[in-house]
Amino acid sequence: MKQFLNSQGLLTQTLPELASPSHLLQLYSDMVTLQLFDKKAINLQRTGNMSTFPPSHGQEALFIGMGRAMQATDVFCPYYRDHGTLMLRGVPMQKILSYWGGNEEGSHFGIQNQDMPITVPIASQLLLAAGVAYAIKKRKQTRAVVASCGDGGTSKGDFYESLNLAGVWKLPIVFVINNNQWAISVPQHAQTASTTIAQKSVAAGFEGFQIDGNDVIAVQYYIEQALNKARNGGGPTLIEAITYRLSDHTTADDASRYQDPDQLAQAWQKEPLARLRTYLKEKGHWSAEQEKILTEKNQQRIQQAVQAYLNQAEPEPEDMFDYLYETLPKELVKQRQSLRKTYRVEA
Amino acid sequence: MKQFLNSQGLLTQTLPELASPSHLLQLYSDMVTLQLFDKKAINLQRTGNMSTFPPSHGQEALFIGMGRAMQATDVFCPYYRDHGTLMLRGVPMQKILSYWGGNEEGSHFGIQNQDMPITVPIASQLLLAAGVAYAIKKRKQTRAVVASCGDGGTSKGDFYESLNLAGVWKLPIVFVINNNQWAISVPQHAQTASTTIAQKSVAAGFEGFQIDGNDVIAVQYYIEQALNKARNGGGPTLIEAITYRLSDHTTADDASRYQDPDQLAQAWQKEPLARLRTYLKEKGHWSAEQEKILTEKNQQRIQQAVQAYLNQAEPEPEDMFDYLYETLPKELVKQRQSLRKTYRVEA
Amino acid sequence: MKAITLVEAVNQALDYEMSADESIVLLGEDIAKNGGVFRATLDLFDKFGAERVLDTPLAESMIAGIAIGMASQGLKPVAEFQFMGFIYSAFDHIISHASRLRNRTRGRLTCPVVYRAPYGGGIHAPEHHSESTEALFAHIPGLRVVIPSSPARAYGLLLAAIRNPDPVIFLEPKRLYRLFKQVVPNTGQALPLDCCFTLMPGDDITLVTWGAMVYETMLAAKQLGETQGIHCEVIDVATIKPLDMEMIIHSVQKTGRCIIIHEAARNCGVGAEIAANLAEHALMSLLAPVQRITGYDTIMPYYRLEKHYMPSVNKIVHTAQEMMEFV
Amino acid sequence: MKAITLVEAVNQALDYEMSADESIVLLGEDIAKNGGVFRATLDLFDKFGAERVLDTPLAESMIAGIAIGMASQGLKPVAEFQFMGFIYSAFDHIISHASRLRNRTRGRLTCPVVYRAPYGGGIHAPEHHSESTEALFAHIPGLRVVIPSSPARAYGLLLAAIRNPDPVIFLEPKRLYRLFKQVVPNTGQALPLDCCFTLMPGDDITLVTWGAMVYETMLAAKQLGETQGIHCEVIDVATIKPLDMEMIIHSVQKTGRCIIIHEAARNCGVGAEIAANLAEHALMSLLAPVQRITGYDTIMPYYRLEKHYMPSVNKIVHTAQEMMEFV
Ligand SMILES: Cc1ncc(C[n+]2csc(CCOP(=O)(O)OP(=O)(O)O)c2C)c(N)n1
Ligand SMILES: Cc1ncc(C[n+]2csc(CCOP(=O)(O)OP(=O)(O)O)c2C)c(N)n1
Ligand SMILES: [Mg+2]
Ligand SMILES: [Mg+2]
Repeated sequence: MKQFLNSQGLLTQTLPELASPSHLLQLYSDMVTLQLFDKKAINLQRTGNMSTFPPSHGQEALFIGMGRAMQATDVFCPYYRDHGTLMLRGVPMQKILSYWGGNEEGSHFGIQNQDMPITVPIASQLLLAAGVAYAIKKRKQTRAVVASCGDGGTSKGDFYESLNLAGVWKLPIVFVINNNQWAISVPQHAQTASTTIAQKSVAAGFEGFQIDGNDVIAVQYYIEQALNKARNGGGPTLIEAITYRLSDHTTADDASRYQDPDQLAQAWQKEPLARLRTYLKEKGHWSAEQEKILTEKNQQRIQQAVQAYLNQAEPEPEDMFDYLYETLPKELVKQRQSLRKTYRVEA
Repeated sequence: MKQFLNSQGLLTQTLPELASPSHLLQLYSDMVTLQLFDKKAINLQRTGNMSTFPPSHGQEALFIGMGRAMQATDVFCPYYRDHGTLMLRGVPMQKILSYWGGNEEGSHFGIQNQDMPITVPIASQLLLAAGVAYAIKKRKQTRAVVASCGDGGTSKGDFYESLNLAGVWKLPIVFVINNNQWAISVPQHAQTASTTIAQKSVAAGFEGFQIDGNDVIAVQYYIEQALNKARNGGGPTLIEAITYRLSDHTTADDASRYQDPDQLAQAWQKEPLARLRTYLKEKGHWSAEQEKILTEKNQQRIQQAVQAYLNQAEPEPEDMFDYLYETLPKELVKQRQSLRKTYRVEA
Repeated sequence: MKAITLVEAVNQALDYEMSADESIVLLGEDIAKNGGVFRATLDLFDKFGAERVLDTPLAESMIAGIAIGMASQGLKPVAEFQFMGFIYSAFDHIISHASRLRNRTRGRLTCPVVYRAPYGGGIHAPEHHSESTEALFAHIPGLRVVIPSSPARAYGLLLAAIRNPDPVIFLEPKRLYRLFKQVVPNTGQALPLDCCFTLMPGDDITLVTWGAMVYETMLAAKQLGETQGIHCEVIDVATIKPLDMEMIIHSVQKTGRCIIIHEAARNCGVGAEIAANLAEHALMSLLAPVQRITGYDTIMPYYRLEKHYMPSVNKIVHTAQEMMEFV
Repeated sequence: MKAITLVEAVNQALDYEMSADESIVLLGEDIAKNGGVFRATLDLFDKFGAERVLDTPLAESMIAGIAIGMASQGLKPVAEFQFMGFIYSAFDHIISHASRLRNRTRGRLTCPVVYRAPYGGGIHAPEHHSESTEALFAHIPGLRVVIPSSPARAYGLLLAAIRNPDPVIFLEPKRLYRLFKQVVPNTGQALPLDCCFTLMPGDDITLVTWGAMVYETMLAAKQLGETQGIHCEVIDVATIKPLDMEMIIHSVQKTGRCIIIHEAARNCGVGAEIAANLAEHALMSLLAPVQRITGYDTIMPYYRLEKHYMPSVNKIVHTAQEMMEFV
């Protein structure tokens, strides 16, 4: 398992160039933002202002490192837990809230962006991603694709079909698996007998390896490496990031039904923020005072997004027709009118 | 690549116990039968008495060795090219002809048998097979499943999903891949970048290996070994049998459109019957005279099956209703009557 | 006896039949320790053990396919798809194998599988969690499609589905999972799989519906009866395939009017089949054109708009009134 | 100019449009060197090269999924499924993504994909090679479904499908691939994707059909006209989704009678949607109940019996006669 910073906040190999103090502060700050955002989102759910939400807790290093590893022109194909990365891709917090708040505006992203929207059917994004990668390759662009997926998702045929194609077409793509040990209530050892997920790339004939997904430096560094390789014609890489889901699967789940509390307590020891904080403090780059300022700044930013989310107008009912086709077929024009009428009558 | 008998008919390791002279003669005879059967079937197709047929040429050793490796109580989940094995499972030739001759009676098999029918959608049989294997395991029976598939089929998600489940549930199943180098016109290297198909089992955490699929002894021996392991709780095995499709994909195909004649000529050097014949002759177990008798005996047997096939009554139109449900829903009873009426009117 | 919810009735039926029949196995995602994301399989893992209540790896094609293999060996698998929206990758196995195994082998092998899935909208779920595409299965020969709309019918129809020797798609309207309770005696009494249920008799209009829309339809029928003296006959189709057209035609011959209400998209929905049958077999009884009140031919919107997508009580009432005025 | 077959017309359209538009790529199994198992892509690999004519690994879910990814980047993929019977494992991608990408992202990303597949029976093919399940796609919002029935319409509709910025399911009746020829000028002229084609005018009965059944329907219509003076109006629906009901209703208002003919199974087939629409919008014009002549609700049998499964000229003629006698 590749790693720079272990759970005690100690280096296990020389830091890479990217790990300047200012950049480490940035990564730390990103993780704090994500953690605070998630707490707020859970809160919105508990107070009836959002329906379901999949928290990032315990996986912040992965989501942030992955986001920072990508270039703007790369293409991200996320899974539903990847909003931390999407935020670094430029998607406003308000849009993330809109998405989980039941509004397609959230998938529009509100910015010019070729990233895929969140893809709910597990592992299906990996095939979309392979198609994107082919388009990039065909046009001889120096861009690459990051395709993200959970450990449970590696049991789906789409995972393998995508890996296999990426191998044989030598596609510019990096598969990043968030192995957070659980697929809802199903532990990783009940998903597969393969010792690692990384070794699944053997079936597709290309490189795969494990990284410490709680070490944000390792995450950024190794995904960057793999992206460079991909952009330069070196083909695909499978990266298994070892994390732990330090929360319920989503707000609709109750992990205490199936999770051993000891295992959870142990996993907390490896939590990603603490180790970087320890390291930064150790090196004199971080103080309680700074933490407080950072938290406050974030709280403000998040609060603004939440307000914007809560204040935003409800979508128009006709919206469900207006993006279905470029040109709405005439039968649907009639249905749209009828919806309008019903809506008026009922309003 | 595991092997006993190489393409020159020379031993490359000590023969296993099963390879008694009488058994080798049996295997040889089985292969001759299959080869002659296939020629006849192609002939039936050319003369308009059958619609499509997928020949076994170049893969006789695999189909026969696989059939001889299984015990009667095992379950076979074939793919569409596996009629050679099905014949050894007890399915009469006439039924094979019926199947390719467009009559469901061919899938009934005409015998009491739990083997799956031929499964046309590629690789789907592998999941059916895993389910069969689970039933066997749950009931603690000492039986095992052979699930067969082509090289092209290993690109389908179903292949991987089945392997993955077999690994994690430790199912009593042997996956046998007929790597005949082609999926219709698509060569194996265009299917996958993995050096071998055998290594794909790494993704599922269990053993996989290559055998010489043109060496009928190796085929029977290693599949037997894997079946024994499976029956005794040792879990799944993936066996990649290296063969070559020495024919068109089916009678509907024209391999000269895409195949290099040199490659084909080379492959003929490794053909499975010649090497065993050479070996048997060398050892004094075989003569031209015996070959003649064998051929004649087979021709007779095949001719009988063909006659029975040609003479058999056409299925009744209502048959299409009669096995749909255990109890035909009343709406379908009406449709069945209407079919009967139409049939009478048109006849 | 305690009244139970629809999802509890599903659980009760599974429990009853698993106790009675050793060959039943359950499989799906998160159905064991977790008891299913809707708790339909609650406690069954503890009661029947890991060999009969199987958490599978996350793969729907696999779930569908292995269930068929199990069934061919005489087990009776009841497979859960976590949501109907995730059933599509299992289509190949359902269409190509489950529905065909008996026919293909002329009865040598059979496929007594039940595929369960929570279906329909209205619970503010994320995208893909509110599908109602029962029409896709209704088009496939060899399948049965069953949709209960009350705890009692969930219990009786699920028992029937499990006992039926052919594959059954069993769709559970998740909006009704906990909406109301009924006393459901745990007697093991199954309901028939080939007839509709008349929930309310009436002479003026036949309202034909199924799934969660039974709820709105009953409210509308009551309102129409009480406030306007329009007496609706409400039919819960329940067994979508095979379709019991006889009962529907019989009712429409009496009332002369028919409204079909379903949540699924209109185009090529099951409502079309019912209306087509009426046009063929009850044309001369019709006093007004057959109406369909359905979901729009749009993608089920994210949840902010789902209430606008689904047929409402108002719309049923309004359409019924218009129909009574048609001359 | 040389007359060409339907499959040659498909090839001609692909060739024309690939020459005109760099962004088109073809993908599928055996479509490159081999030119497709029906030769629909013959010579295109030689002409346009390996980057634009792609033999994929054998995986239909993959073919469907990568096409969407390509399309999101502005390519225009035309993906071939070797036979419609192998499309089911691609359903998830077609239903969950292709049909929804535009809507889900409010137009930020679009999905200009054409999914081609040979469809229908009648060529004595093995099991799973004779499917006609167009109704499944017709039920899915966000898709278009197109079925040509002549070389000229194959050419013009395929051009339109490729140029259309939304996903199109393009089903080619394989029984017609080489059944007859037509002169099809290679002018790049597309046909509209939202209207039916009236192939024969008539006053007595409207015959509504599509795909290979157009062939039998035209034979029946000619026979009815010539031998019994029954004048049929024959409509080739061609664009199954969106359905041009206006033209059909218009015709039925004139004739007062309608027979719908399709090869697919009856229950929840596209014929049901058409009949339901007639029951809603043309009830008062109907002089006789709408009839459907369809495949049975059975699995398409192995080829010995396929002729008994499919609607015949006789059956159309017979039904039309009965309908004329209905009072
Ligand atoms: C195809 C499909 N099947 C089932 C689901 C329901 N589901 C949502 S999340 C989940 C578990 C996924 O686990 P994993 O891939 O490990 O990701 P994680 O949630 O742990 O990040 C399941 C089964 C789904 N979204 N898609
Ligand atoms: C799911 C599916 N897709 C496509 C086909 C059409 N098809 C029939 S055989 C074949 C090639 C199979 O190659 P392989 O698995 O290597 O087996 P082989 O024929 O070489 O023995 C294809 C694409 C099919 N039967 N099923
Ligand atoms: Mg996980
Ligand atoms: Mg092959």
